[in-house]
Amino acid sequence: MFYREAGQFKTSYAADQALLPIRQDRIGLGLILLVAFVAVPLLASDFFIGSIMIPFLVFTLAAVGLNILTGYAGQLSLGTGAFMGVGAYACYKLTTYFPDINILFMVLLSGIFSAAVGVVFGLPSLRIKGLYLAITTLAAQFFLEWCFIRIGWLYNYNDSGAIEVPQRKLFDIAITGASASPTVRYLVIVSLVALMTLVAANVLRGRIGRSWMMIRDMDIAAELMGVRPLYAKLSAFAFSSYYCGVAGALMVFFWIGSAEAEAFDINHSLLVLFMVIIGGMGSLLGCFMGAAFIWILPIAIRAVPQMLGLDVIAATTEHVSNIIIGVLIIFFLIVEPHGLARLWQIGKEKLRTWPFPYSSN
Amino acid sequence: MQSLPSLPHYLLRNAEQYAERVAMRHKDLGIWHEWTWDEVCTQVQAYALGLKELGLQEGDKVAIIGNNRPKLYWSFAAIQSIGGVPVPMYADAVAEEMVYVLEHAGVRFAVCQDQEQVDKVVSVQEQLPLLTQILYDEPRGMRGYDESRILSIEAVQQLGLKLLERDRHQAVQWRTGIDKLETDQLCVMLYTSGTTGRPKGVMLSHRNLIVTSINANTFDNLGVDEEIIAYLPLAWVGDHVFSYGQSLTAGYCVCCPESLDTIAADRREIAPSYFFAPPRVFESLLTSITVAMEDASRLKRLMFDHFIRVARRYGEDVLNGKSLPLTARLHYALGDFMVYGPLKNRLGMSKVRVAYTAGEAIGPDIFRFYRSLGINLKQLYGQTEASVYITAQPDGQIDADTVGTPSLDVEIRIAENGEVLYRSPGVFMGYYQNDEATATTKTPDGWVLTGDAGFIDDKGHLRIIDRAKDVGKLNDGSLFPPKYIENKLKFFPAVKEVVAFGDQRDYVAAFVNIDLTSVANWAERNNIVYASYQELAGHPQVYDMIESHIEEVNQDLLAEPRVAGACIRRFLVLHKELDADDGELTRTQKVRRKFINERYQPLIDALYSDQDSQFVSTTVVFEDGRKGTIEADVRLCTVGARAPLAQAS
Amino acid sequence: MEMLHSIFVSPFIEMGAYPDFFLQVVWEGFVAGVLYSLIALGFVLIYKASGVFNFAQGIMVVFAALALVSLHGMGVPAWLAVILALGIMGLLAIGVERLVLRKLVNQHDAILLMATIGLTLVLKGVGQLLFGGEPKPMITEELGLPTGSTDWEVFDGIVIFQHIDIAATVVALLMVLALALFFSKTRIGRALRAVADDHQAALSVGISLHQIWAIVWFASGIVALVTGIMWGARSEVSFALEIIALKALAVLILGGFTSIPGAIVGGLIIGIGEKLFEVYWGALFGSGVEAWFAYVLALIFLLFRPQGLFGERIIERV
Amino acid sequence: MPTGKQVSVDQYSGSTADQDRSSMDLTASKPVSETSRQYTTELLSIENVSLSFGGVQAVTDISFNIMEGEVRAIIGPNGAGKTSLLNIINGFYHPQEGVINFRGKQRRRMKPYQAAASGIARTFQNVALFKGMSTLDNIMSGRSLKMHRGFLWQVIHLGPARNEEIQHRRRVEEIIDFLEIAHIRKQPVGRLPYGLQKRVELGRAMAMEPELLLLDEPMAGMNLEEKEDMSRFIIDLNSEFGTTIALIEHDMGVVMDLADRVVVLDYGKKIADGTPTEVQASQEVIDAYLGVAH
Repeated sequence: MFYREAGQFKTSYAADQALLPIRQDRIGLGLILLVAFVAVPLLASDFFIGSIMIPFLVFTLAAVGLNILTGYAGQLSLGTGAFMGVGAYACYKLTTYFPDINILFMVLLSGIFSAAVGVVFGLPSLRIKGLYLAITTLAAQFFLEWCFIRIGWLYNYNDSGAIEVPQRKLFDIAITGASASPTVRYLVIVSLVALMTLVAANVLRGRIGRSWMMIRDMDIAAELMGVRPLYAKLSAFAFSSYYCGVAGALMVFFWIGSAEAEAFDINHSLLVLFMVIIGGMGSLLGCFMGAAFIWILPIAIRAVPQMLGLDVIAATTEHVSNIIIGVLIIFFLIVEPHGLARLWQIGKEKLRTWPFPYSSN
Repeated sequence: MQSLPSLPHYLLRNAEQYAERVAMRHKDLGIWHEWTWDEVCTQVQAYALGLKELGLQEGDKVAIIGNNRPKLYWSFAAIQSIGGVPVPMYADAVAEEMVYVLEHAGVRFAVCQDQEQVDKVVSVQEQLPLLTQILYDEPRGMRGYDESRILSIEAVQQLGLKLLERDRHQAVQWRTGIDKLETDQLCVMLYTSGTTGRPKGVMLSHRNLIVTSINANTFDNLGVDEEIIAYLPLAWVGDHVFSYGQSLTAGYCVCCPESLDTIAADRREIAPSYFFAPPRVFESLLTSITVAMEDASRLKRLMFDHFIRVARRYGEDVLNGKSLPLTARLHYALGDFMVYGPLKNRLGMSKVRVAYTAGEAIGPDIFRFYRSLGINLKQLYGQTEASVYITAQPDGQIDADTVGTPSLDVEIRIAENGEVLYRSPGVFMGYYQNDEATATTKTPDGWVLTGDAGFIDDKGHLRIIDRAKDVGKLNDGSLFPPKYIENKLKFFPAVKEVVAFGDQRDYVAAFVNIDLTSVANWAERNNIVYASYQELAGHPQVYDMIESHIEEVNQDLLAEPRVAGACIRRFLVLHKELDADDGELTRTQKVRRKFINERYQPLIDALYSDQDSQFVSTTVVFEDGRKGTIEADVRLCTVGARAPLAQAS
Repeated sequence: MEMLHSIFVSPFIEMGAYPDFFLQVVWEGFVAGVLYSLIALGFVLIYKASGVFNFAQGIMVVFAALALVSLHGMGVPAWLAVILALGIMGLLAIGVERLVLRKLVNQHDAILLMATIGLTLVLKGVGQLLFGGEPKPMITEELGLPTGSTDWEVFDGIVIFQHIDIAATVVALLMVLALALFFSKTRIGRALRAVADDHQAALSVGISLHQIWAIVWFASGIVALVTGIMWGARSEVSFALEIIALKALAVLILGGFTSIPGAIVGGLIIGIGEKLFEVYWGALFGSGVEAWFAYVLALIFLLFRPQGLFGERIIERV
Repeated sequence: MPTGKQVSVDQYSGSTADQDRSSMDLTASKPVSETSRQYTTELLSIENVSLSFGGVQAVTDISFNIMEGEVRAIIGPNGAGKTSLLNIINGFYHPQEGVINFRGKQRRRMKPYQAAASGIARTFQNVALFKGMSTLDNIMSGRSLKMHRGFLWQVIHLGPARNEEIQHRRRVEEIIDFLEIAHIRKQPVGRLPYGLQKRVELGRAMAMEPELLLLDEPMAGMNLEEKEDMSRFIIDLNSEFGTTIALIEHDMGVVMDLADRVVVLDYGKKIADGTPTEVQASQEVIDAYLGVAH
């Protein structure tokens, strides 16, 4: 209906292979970016930015990381939280050693440590598949979590056992630490997330991304087409873990401010997995949808009784949202394993073929 | 505006005036390749020089065989620019059919689209001593052919470029050559298939094409911004004028689809602004819309049907710019947002400013459907001999039954026997090497006999009623146009086929064949039980329905004084479907009148008596080839003689 | 050098020096291993019959135990509470089969795994909502389970055996025996075995796949309840158990996904191994290594014998 | 007129898989002499190869060769070891005994991706397409080996990485054109009818521009019209691009039409080898087909 595509034609492969070949999509994205970069910073409250937008974006980035590994390369991982932790601790140590180097650079650098750890735990994927692999990622999860607790060096032997974020500035504006305003932190995160999503989209549509999907869809055929499983799988682990690592660093430095090992526990890993499942495996858009859904749902559930003037214990809302998310996961797996993103896709297809029920050619 | 002498002149003009504008697009290997007028001109120049190198002389005929491809269109220009004469041919013709035209035209070169066409030409080349050179566009499968006689167009262009390299002066010479072209010189030869006899080569001059093209552009205000999609056969005059003549004179862009399978998708991508399609295309599009909507959810279907009803009510008026109440306008606007806009988008007709249909009668319902959506679909009447345009409907004066007013510079006359004659600058030079046919078609003072019977209605619009030779006379001397009557009746969905009688009779009578799918549907809705086709056909309620349709047609006929005498007085519904297997129809589903006259003589006789029924026995061939007989008492019915009670039901 | 010494020499010297302590550690590990085995048993039952990798097995243990304790807390007698808890597990089995498994037939195993993760979330939410999130003591005495301990004097020292641990071992043993009998002697049991090999064969016995799934889920529900009681009696009933239960996954890697003996042996290896590792080598790494020992062991194991101890070698066809 | 199948032996000698050969360049019009079909260069030879799984003997002491430019058929009753043989050739199975020479060099134990890199492509008996991708992406995936741009270029997807992608897209489009599947270019392959899926799979293998193309029952499950199309593509592929083809096929008519030489297997052993006519006349072949299977 809104997709009136008649008259949109491509005269080059570059245009045909563009990320958003449909003009209406480009306009839509433009509007979203406008809202994200202009409307939200100008209009939204600190609560909305600090408690909704920032966590949502951090989780989105982590979900992108996990989705690359699970949704695109077909390697199930239950260790996302730990990989995020590696990023966070690496960033913490880096800022300790090199306090003068720009924090943004450190955040991006810390992902590399996470990527390296990801590759190590990805090694078994060369011999084992599917469920077995999920267990090796569990090994990563518990081993790394233990490291965060037991290796005092990682948190500079703080008495609290937590890593705490120092104040850092960019162009003389505080962007981390207690005095940094939510809006500033938000702008940093939203820029990074936008940039890294673009990078992910580029990689996914190129040779490397294709090799991941080949391995996912039919690994034997992929190998016979010349894809080396070693490179394909390890690069997926590295790339995915990089994203998780950066997300972890962002989480501590730009969102919660300080963190202990529990912040990166198995529940955290599962939370990101839920975002990917509900958002849609194999879809970048799904990462945004899933993260938004899972993060905002409990907040919404909490808000509803308040609005109705009921007094409900905080724990109860958490339990209720657990149940709802669990039911939704099962529901999506049964009805639409490709999640919200596919629902959107279907809806979009409906709008494109409107008034017809399907595309006739 | 002063017109230029020849079509190649227009190419040169466009290369100068519209140098950077896109002249042509072709979807190939997944994307649309574009050529500006400047580039087209360069391509054509190299091509023309290459042809010259190969020895193509002024006046030589060159066959062009294939689907719509840029290089084939450039072939026209390249050949014409050095005084040659292109002879486009139907790509789907088999080799044996091609021989006649190739031989008759004395073709020296043949330009083929691909290996398939090359193979056809090669297979008959022994019968064509004049044919010395074959060119092809698509190189696939072309390894291992005799390269001294078979070359790719690209290779020919390379030849031209080499010639140019050796001798810079050639470019100037080429232009001088174009300047020497005479406006009344033979420009193109189009063979018309003709219903009977051998194809005839219609010779059109540059003037013919240029004047009609410019007039057509002026008539519909077509300019350099139009985009069209070229998908109709090159050999058909329509394509030659729409995609070549009008494009050159107006400077607009022609787009060639990727393949026959992708036309719909390609049309959607391009969204043409000027569009032509024969009625059957519009018909099948509507069918596919209906079929697709049947699969839609109930709610959506209800919404769709609702807005289509709204469109049928107000759409025509909106299109014609009439004043409507605000609520109606809003209602239509909502429909446009919900249905018409998206629908046009899916059909690739969002940007259509002018659409034409011609060639045969289009069902008024179909015609109005497209117009009600806001697509400016119009009818025109044309012939190869006229360089297409004889009449066309001006904007805002649209009627499903007419073909419009005479086009610019066209004069029209109706002969004594009802035949339509015209005279215009587009009138052809003559049939190639067929003076006899030329003499019978074209009078010495330039009038051309169309072979169609028609009349001009009170608004000055031409109505075509039938082939002139088929139009008969009733005993009282009034006109009897059988096809005109039959077509009117056939536009009712319940009616599949009609055979009308009346020539040298007292009144008009008709056989009616019901459309089984449509009538069976109707029967189900009305709780009519039947066991066989025969029983359904003979059902009184079916007769009532057909009778009411005939009455409607009679009303129409009465409104036109020239055919008022041809109202149907008696009819019967045939007990069996007319079938090509039984020889009643041709393989192209046309009625074989003569055969039916003989076979059903008793029924015809009964129609011209006062009998209420007539027994008939017919031999039929079943699908498995067995023969059998069908016997029936066929009921005969006099129109308007129903009991009042039956009328009320 | 010192490092190597502390890895390869001193732990063994220590073991030899205090054999009673060593035995005590082995026993502790053994009991923990029995419980791992029980959880793994629940996994294997379901995996064998339906190919579902049941991530929710851990939460089922917690859920069953909590249901039992809470029912008793509401004044239901212990024996009735056990029966009611079994009833709840039965309903759960039917519900899971109807609402989840039946709709996910022929899906990729990763999808099934994720569905059970969703199930975990639901059970956790429902459990917390109904029974509260705080840890609860197990109703050990009311169930007639022994408490107290026996000292065994050996090697100039003592090894302490908690009676509940002995009871747990015995119960586990009985459980395994019962299951073995069930599989070999009953019609349904044989059908269950058949279904693991060939779905068609099972159908020819006259039992629908749907029934079989419900039955195995119920069976592993029973196993879960027993596990929950034993575990609860040793410490307490809390949601923390859910995380510990994940170790059963490592057990499965060692034992193979479809082998009941494998589950038992694997459980014992991990139970004893992690205790020994914690006690003798843990200090080296800063203690707490129990958290990951099982997984890392499994990981190393995977690299060398991906099919597990008792699993069959997988040959891939093109 | 096309003079049957044309083979230019000299065209490929000395070329390596990594070079972008001009064979795909459809516009190259190179004079082709009207030679009769003579194959002078051996592309692949298998000598005394045996393969067993556990105690099951899949292939026993088989020797045969494939000449450059020919169409070689491998036929035999079900379970004769035909697919195992293909699996050996493209490195999926490693024979316990025997020697494989490819392009004159003895091949050492080779992984499938190495076989792919050395110029061996393959289609599967049961279509093994990447279900989550479109026709276009599936065929693009065949270009994996030919794409080299590094990770960092991919990240920005500008400059060399994009140019590379576009250059390969063009090649892929030529294949789409060749196989006449333009209308399904952007459809996910999972939803395509079986016959078209087989065609896409052939396209994917073609995209690798292989020296040797192994086709495992390319016409299985197709109707007559689809079989005719597929045969035409195989013939064109062989004659236009000179690709050497080894195919397994059950339809004897197809084999007789397409193949230059046929090797017949039964119970893992070679029972005949020669031109289609020779093979058809062999008593052993007749026995195997009439007496044992079917």
